[in-house]
Amino acid sequence: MREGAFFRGLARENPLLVYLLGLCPALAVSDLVSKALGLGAGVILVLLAAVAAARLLRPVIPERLQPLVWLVLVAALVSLVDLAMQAWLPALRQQLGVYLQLLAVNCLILGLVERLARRRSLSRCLRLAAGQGAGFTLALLLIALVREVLGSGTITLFPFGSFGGVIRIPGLSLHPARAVSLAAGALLVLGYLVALAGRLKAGRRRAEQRSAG
Amino acid sequence: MSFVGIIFTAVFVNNVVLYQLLGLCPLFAAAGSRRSALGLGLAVSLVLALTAPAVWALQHLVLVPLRLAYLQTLAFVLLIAGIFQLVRLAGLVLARLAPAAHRALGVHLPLAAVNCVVLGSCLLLVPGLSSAGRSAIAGLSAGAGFLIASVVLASIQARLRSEWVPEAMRGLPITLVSAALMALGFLAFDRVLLAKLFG
Amino acid sequence: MMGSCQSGLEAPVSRELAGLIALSRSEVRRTAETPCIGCGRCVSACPWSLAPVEIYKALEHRRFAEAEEAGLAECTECGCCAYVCPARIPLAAGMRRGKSAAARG
Amino acid sequence: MRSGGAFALEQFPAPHLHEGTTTAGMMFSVVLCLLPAGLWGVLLFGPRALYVLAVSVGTSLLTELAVSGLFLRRFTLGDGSALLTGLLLGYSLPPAVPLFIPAVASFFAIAVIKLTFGGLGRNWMNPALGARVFVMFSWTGPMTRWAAPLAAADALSGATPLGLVKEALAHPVHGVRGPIELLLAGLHPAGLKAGFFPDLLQRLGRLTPAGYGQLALGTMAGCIGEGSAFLLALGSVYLFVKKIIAWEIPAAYLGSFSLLAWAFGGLPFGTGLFRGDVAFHLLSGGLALGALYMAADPVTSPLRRPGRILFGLGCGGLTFLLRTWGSQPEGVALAVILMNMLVPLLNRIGARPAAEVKK
Repeated sequence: MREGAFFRGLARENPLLVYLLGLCPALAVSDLVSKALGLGAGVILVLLAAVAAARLLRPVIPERLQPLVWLVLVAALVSLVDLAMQAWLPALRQQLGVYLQLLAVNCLILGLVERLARRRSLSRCLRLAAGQGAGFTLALLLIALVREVLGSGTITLFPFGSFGGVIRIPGLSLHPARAVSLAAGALLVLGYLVALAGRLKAGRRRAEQRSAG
Repeated sequence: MSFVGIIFTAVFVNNVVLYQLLGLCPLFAAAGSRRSALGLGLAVSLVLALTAPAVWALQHLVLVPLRLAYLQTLAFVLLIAGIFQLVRLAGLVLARLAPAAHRALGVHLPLAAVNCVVLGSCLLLVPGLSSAGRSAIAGLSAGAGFLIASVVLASIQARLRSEWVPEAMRGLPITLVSAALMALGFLAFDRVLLAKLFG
Repeated sequence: MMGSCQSGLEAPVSRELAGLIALSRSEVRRTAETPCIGCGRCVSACPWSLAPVEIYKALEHRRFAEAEEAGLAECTECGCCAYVCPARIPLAAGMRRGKSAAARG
Repeated sequence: MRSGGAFALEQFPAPHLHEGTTTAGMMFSVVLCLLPAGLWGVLLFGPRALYVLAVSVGTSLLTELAVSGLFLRRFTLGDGSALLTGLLLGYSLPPAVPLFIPAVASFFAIAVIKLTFGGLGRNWMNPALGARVFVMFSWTGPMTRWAAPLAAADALSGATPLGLVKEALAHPVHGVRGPIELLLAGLHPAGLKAGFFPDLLQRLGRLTPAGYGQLALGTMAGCIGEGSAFLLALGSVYLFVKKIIAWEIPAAYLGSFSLLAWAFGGLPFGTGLFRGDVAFHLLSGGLALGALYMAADPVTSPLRRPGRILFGLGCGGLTFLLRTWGSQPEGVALAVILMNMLVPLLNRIGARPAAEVKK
């Protein structure tokens, strides 16, 4: 049963936990849920645009030059997203800071653009890319939720009409475990999530072997 | 800020790995052995020492005067890619001249994943510095900080390989937890300590 | 300290047998083996200044290169380390098993 | 085991005798040596301190039981290490701390720092110290509110001796020649409760030179078990005699720290080089508990003598650095966990030279 390309990106081949790609910006940005969502959206946007452009440009560009061209392509797209965010969401852009620009060298995006550019059907590429992007955002959201709830006792989203944007958790927000929202907490949370993902994957593989065997 | 202040900040207070959380992909890839961790650390320090002043010059002499600051990301990426090629060529030359040095250093030069820490450090360091010389020192110190974290983590990883670590934690998870505990220790180096020590 | 233990009374007695020791149950009271806490007593007890704990741990995880490097070849299985080890780890026996396992590779 | 004739002999590998020590025995004797300092702390700070200790020890035993049982499927309460970690952690907490802090700290110490690595002997960081740093950075406010010992009312005294020194370093008070004068000036006038025990302390205090008596007996604001350096030192003598703690680490640690405190301690007070008040620094804060019991923890310290001496020197230097210029008055916990990271490297120093036979 071949899961749809989109869903494969979400769980089974969840980029962040299983392949640990694009780990660099994820951790530093995962102390607030709004920042995680912002970066996740950025990754999905850049990924879709880059894969589409690469898929179309591929026949035109000589083989040897392709890595360099993809690098420039992704960097240009990241700058575009950066400018757009500075225009419409300045507060979020300010919070993300350098880590949004770092998407230009993100292993996940560059790796995917390289891999997907060779695929034949454009729509399948886009669905795979969207799946991987959504998987990345989901995993990042998971880390951000754990870190922000424990580390600052709140869930910051985007202000919308009367809703101020910050959900305060009654008990925890008075005495949150601030260390969890520091760098140490990020590495710890990711460590346990990777262990969990590894155990789930091993469990699923054992289940498949048993059913296949 | 004095030179020593810059060095102390870049190595301990704003440690590239344990404070900025940059360069985690190459770090965990090289945590396998102390030798590869040392090689990676030296390679990153060398590359950073070269790119930081170049990036500073590009920023302050080209982008800002011509009001092209919005091209910063693109410009930096291209510059770093260029320097990368230079360093790789130097690596090939080094291979012929001093194979031993190359083996310790060279194996990591083409590592594309390194540019996370290179671009990240440049973007974080450059705005705060006032001269190309200071950027070179800051770049080198950021690389040294990476080297320290990388070698210490690799030595811990080497010890854990001979211990009965629980099944689910073996490999990357236990390295991540160890890095987390190291980051906890590095909290000792904070802004107050920096201010009191170096003014 | 270094004598090998016999499983029954029919073991033949040969000319170069140096001595026969019969220990009472209380003298040989075995306590359960607990994890090593790195106290370093075995390191100071070893007459060849080896680090029995490092060799044993390397052997336990089948890291024969590290065990060799830590000095497996020089260990004469004198048992001083196992005698002082508070965690009651059978270090000397581990070395013996390790040497044959290392030989087999 | 083949059945061998009239009666089968069980076969065991050589050597067949043993010195008789066990890890559990060592752990429980350390706990025993720690008890006097703990009792003293409870006497000084009242039942509040007892609750903190109870929660700290209780949670660590519970966590060890649960996590070790569920995830590692082993019963490991018997080795006494969870009890020791809980006790050490309780000693390093202020008496007026809200009770959820020792609970979270103990859980973090046992579940994250120790059992995630596989249990006793496999963690590379001292669980009690790592948890204390985690808790200090998470709840800095409650962790730096100090209760005055035996205070008439439940008054919160200003600061610990080290806190007073840190205050003095920030904005120097002219005319103060050393930390002890600061201490006497800063000593809270609230006075002690009436009763036999406080009067005894008064008389004991007067026997020793001004101020040092209070410091050695720990009748100052501070953490539960760290107060009386005298009782901690007394307890540790037994451990050195029985070789449960290696003497190299405390010797190098306290030695290097005293040297630095003596050499550079006087500078902030303007009394020039080599005027530092060593006794004050040695007797105050967590140095006694940290150097004798925490740094010397065999699991997280080097195997060989050269490694241990370097470990102690490192701890001494870092403690002095953090106490003088750090953001918090106490630097022992951070200093030791920073050195814990280097233990695998330190273990490579003094590794076996080729077949050198011990004389």
